Amino acid sequence: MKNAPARTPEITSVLVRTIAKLLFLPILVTAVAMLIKGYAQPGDGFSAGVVGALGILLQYLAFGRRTAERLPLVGFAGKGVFAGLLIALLVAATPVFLGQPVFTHYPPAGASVIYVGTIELITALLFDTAVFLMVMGFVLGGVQMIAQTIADEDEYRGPEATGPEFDASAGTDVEPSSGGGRR
Amino acid sequence: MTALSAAFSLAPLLPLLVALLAAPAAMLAGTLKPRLAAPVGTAFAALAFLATAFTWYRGGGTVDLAWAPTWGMRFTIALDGLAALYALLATGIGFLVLAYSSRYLPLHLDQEGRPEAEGARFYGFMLLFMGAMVGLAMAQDLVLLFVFWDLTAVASYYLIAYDRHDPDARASALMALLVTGITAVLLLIGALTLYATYGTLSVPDLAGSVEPGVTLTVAGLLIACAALAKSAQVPFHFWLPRAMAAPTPVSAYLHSAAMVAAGVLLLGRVYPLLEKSQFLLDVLLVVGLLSISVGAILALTRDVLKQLLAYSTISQYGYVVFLYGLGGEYGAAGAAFYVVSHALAKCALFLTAGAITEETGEDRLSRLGGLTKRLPLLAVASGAAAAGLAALPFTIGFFKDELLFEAALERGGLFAALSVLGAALTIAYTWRFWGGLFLGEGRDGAGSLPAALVWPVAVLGGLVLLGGLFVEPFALLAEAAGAASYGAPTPIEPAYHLDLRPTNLMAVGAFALGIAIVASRPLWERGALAVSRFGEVLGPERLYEWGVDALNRLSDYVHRAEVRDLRSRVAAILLPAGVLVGAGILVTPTVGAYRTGEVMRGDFPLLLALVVVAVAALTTTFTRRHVTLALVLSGAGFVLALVYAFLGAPEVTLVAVLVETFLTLLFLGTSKLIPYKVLHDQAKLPLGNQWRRVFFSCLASLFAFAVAWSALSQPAAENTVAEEHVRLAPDAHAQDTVSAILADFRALDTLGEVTVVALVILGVATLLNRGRLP
Amino acid sequence: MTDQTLLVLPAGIPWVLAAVFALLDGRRRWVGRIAAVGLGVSFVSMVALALRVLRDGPVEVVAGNWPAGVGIVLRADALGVAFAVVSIGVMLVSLLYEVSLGMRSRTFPAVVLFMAAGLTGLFLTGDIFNFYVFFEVSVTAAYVLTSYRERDYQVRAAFIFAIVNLFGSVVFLIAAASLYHVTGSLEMQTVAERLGETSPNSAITIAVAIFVAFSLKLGLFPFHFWLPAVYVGSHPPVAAILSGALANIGSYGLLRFGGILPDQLALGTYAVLILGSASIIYGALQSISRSDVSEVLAYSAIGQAGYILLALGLGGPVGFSAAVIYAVVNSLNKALLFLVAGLRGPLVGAAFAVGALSVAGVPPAVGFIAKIAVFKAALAAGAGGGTAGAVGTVVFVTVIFVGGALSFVYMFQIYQRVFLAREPQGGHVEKPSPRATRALVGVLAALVLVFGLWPEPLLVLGEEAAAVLTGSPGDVSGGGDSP
Amino acid sequence: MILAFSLAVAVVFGSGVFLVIQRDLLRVVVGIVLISNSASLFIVAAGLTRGAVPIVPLPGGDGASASDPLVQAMALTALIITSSVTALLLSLIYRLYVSHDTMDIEDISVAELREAEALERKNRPEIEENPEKGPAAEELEERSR
Repeated sequence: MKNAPARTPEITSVLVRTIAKLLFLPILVTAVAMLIKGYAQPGDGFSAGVVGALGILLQYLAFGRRTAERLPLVGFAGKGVFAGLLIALLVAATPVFLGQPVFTHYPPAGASVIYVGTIELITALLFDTAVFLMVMGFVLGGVQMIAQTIADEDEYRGPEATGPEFDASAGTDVEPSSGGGRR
Repeated sequence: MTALSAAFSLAPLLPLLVALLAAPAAMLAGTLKPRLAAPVGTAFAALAFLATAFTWYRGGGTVDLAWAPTWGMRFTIALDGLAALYALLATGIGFLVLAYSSRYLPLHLDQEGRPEAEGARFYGFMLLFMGAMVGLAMAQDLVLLFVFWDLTAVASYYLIAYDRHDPDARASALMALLVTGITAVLLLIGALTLYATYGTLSVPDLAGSVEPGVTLTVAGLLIACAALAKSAQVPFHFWLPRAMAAPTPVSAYLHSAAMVAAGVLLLGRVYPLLEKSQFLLDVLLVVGLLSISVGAILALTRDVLKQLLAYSTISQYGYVVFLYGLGGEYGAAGAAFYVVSHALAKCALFLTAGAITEETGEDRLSRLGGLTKRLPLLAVASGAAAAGLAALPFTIGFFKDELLFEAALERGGLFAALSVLGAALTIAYTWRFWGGLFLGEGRDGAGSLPAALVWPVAVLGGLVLLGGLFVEPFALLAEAAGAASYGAPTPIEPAYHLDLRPTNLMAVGAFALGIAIVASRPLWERGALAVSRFGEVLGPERLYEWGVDALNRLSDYVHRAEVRDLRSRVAAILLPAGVLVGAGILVTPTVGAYRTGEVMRGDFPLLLALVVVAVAALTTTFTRRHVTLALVLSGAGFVLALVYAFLGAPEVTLVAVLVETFLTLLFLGTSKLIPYKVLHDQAKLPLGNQWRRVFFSCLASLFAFAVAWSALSQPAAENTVAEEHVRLAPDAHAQDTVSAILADFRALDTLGEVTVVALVILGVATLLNRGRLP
Repeated sequence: MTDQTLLVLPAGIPWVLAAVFALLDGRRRWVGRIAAVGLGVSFVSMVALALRVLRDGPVEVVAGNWPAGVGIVLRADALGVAFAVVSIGVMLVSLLYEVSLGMRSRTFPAVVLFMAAGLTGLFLTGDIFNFYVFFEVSVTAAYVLTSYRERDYQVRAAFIFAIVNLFGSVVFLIAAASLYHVTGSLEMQTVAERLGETSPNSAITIAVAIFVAFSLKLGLFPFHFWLPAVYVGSHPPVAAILSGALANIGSYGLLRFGGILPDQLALGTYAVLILGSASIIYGALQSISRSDVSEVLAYSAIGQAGYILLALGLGGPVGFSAAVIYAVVNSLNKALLFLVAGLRGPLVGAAFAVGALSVAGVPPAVGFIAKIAVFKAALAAGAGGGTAGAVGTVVFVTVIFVGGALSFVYMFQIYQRVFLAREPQGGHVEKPSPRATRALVGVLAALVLVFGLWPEPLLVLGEEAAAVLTGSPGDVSGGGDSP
Repeated sequence: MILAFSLAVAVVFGSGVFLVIQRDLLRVVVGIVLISNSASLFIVAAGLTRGAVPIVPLPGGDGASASDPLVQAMALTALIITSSVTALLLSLIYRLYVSHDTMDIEDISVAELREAEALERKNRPEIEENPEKGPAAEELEERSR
């Protein structure tokens, strides 16, 4: 892949851009559908997250990093992971404060569920949404960091990148009071 | 009223409390003001002595508290005769030694160029030593005894290594710690063996219940081993002369009232157990005799003052062990009496040696002599002590030999003869020490020793003489101690008898023989030196050094054999894993345990997919280019997804496809990070010896195959919880059971899983982005 | 406070805090401090839970309010809380240590908190697959921690650590799936009950797989090859966490799954005993001539793990309680020693000496209690066993004795070389470490002494934990399945 | 089919191990991925019921006719965990590359041994008097050439 130079960059990019633009919304819709219909059909927060992330990745490929990261919330992907985790933990922990075991979902078994269209409003869905957020954030964040690192590498390849070298004979630590490990 | 009586019942704790508080008090005082450590420490030692004497005067007593009831360990301490004797020695001599140190230590520190503040450390450990000795003396529970036992070892370690900048001091301290510390574990094993059989750790209880037999012999032997090592008896004696690297007051204390005394204290404590086995008593006899002779002969050859005294100690404690080995009431009480009289004399002689070295700067007999005129008081005081050691009449020492002779006579003529010979040797080396220091040609002029270096010697010398005139109090104490060991009253009645009873004849014989030995020095000197050289070449000290060195070399050797490169680290783990599985399969019946399972018509696509997976996996092993490798890998992954689909697992299929896509992207992205040239060179590298790798991976395959096949061959369980899941899915408001499991039944797993995901992004951010999240 | 709240708090607090702290810069002093406070609260709640368990027996909750087995069973019994308390304690001290030294990474507090959550969950879960998940949470955090400070050797250590442990967790995963296949359940007690009815063939391979997985984790000979590189390379508090907290997974797993697979373990007793003895001797031998403190400690860890395995193999109430006591004491020792290894200044040598005494089994340091425990196990194994039992007792007592003797040699050789000779003599004085850090280590050393002088809590914990394994668990109380 | 699955698991596992003990860092990671794949395959195979997709209402009406949903959930969890950890491994090898400027484990091992020996020489000067013990790093370097 990496050795295959795009022979006709203009045409490729125009084609890709068009397709990417066309596919963007449908992909996101698919992802959301996978998420909320997960209780009836295969698919859950994880799959939805990856699909959603792949949709956005396509924008990366087509429009480049700068443009893609301007999409709403994409710039906060890494932080989204932890926002998702907090929501998930909230779902897990709330019942404890209500005197129930962890992860008791509401409404409980047998109780009727409020529907919004065909979507069931249950706390398990909230949990799945959290997972969705996290996975999407993870994929996007990971890719962003790799892209960032590649960019940095291209910009500057030098000794700084290797960090402080180990020097056993001198025994002087660059970092003060790190002391431990090998001296 | 009840509170008061409760307080009274705890009264026997008093000596121990005071003794244990001494060390922290002195340390604290020393930290606040270095000058304060000595007076505070000395005062506490005096206080501990008074507390012990007072409590003993009040009748002693026992305190028995729960310590670790789960294991039947009790905090039982008692101030019986034996405890009182040793506690009084430890605190009394401790007081004198500390008083001596208050002057000696500043001189010593000054010589070594160390700050005065280091003194606190000295007093701290000396008093810890004292506290541990008091505890050891009073402890009745074997584990509690072990605690104090090791505490003395720790204290002595730091005291011997007090001059820690000196490699010799460090090596000596290590030797003392290793010899006494490792043998101490034997005491523990012995105690636990007894506990396993008799269900108690209390010495009095054990004394009542043990029966002669293998258990007792083994346990007794282990305990005796620990005791003999601590008392520096042959063949563990070598650490004691080396321990002379410590400052002189430490040596004085170590030899007279603490460390070495602890060994015979233990013998006295467990004597009720030991005496039930004649074999154990015989062991003590032999070891005692050996130590008497080896110690005495080597003492006759040493030139360094403290070395001479150290070997003399080995020999003297040999007597004590010998006395215990002789058995009977004279043995038990005589041993106790012997310890007291030896302690007073030996401490005085050590302090003399220290004072003289301070005064003259010399520590060798050959360079000293004729000091009587310069240090008349010291000469007289140490003369009294030396006379005591040599068992001359009108000293307390006379009675110690009287008791020895009496006990030996009870046992038979041979032992009597041996004890006379031993006494004569003692006279010879004591004469050598004192005569060598104070007689002969010497420089004139008044000495300039500070009083604090002399008066403790004078007090001790005075006590030795006093004991020769009024032996009653010492005898009473020894009788009480003997009674505690022997389990019955042990009247010893030492007194001067002006008649021709055998003991008197033996004493006269010993004096005569002693004078003969001194006079005939040229005759035997060569022989004694030869013995000493033989010991240096082939003795246990050499064995110890050889052992430590061999261990280090063996360790180096093993370390070089250790797998230390990255790749082999992984491979090396596979080998034992494979061997273990193989062993596991070998020990279980195999007939009928492994099934091939039937292949149905509908299974062919699945089978085909499995074959493709296997082929793709194998292909990865010889793909050279990285990009191709990533593609083959993802190919394998996609076919696996197909397998999942055939198995009726669409969710897994979906996720597997997505995960493979993601992984492929990752691999390609990573290979973008690394310059093409590096990767290319890497791909071109010669593969090296692949057969080893093939072997290891085949082994791993077999491991996986065995585990997988043996598990899959088992019929799947009935009533799986999964059926419950399917049944309960509607209750979770779900139709897709897998989703219900992930988000509801086992949501905790999913939470954990996404936590891993979160951790990974955190880790990647740490590694690539200095911890900043995108 | 209800039992289920108490059961959830120790893992929940660090988990939530970790998610929050991941977004903050851990290098800021207040972040580290609050993280430490949070972990401290978690520790306190863990201690409260432990007291509760010791007083009234196990506490059980089923997540999601489902029947046990359908939902994940969380169960705090004496065995779990013993390990959880000591692991969280060690992590707390290590975190405080790093806070007082000054954090060098944004992510350090968050990762430590995640690991605390993972470890606590692992010790408190009663479900095999959930165990695997928490296992992964803890080790993933450990991979990140190992590379902390990102020196060459630390990155290298992290890589070795990750590769070997991934291998181990895959092996465990396979074992877990096999257990499910043959028993149809993932709930530990149900699995244990049903496993007795299945054929020994798969059970023995499962047992081997589990043994391999946890031996890898614990670093037993001959699965230890990764261990020296990792422990030597890591920053002191990280090494303390790895050896004092994370390695507990190994001992805990062996004990817990040893309890699930008792019949199979009986077959492999000889293997366990031999490997345990080999570890003791091998680790000790390797340590003797090592010249670096952390290297000595690393190899010593192999030997110390051997004692735990030996006690486990000796089995019975005495053996199991010895294994638990040894594991707990070993965690304390290793945490203390690794932390001290990175410090300079007054009292540091004394703290190391306390740890050295403890490893060598010298009272009043707590190590002698652990030594007594294994000696008792060895002696008990021979009781009533006739000649074979007596021979076994002699052999194992000898092994323990020799191992102990060697530990004397290596601990004090290195102590003399590094600490005793180097303490300030006037003249050249090294810059001492911060006072707070040294005080922290001092507290740990004091703890080692206190438990040596008053071992009763430790003994009760060991006794109760062994009771869990020998199949006389107390009544399950509390619990969520009774709404 | 039991044998077929077992063989497939074994082959994938073995290939993974083969790659893990290669010299190339990237291959090591590929090996780890394969090893984890074999575990997922095994998990799914362990629920070898091949029933209907476990979505209610089931055609057979009860849980026994569905393919085991629990193993699927387990496989999913395991898949996700191992694949995300792979991402961590990849960034680790990138860091290894940055600090050692190589993708070859042998080079890294040599560097490691050199450091160990330098440390040893520093701590124990007496070793240098003992020339028969040549540095192990040299040996390894020779071997890897």
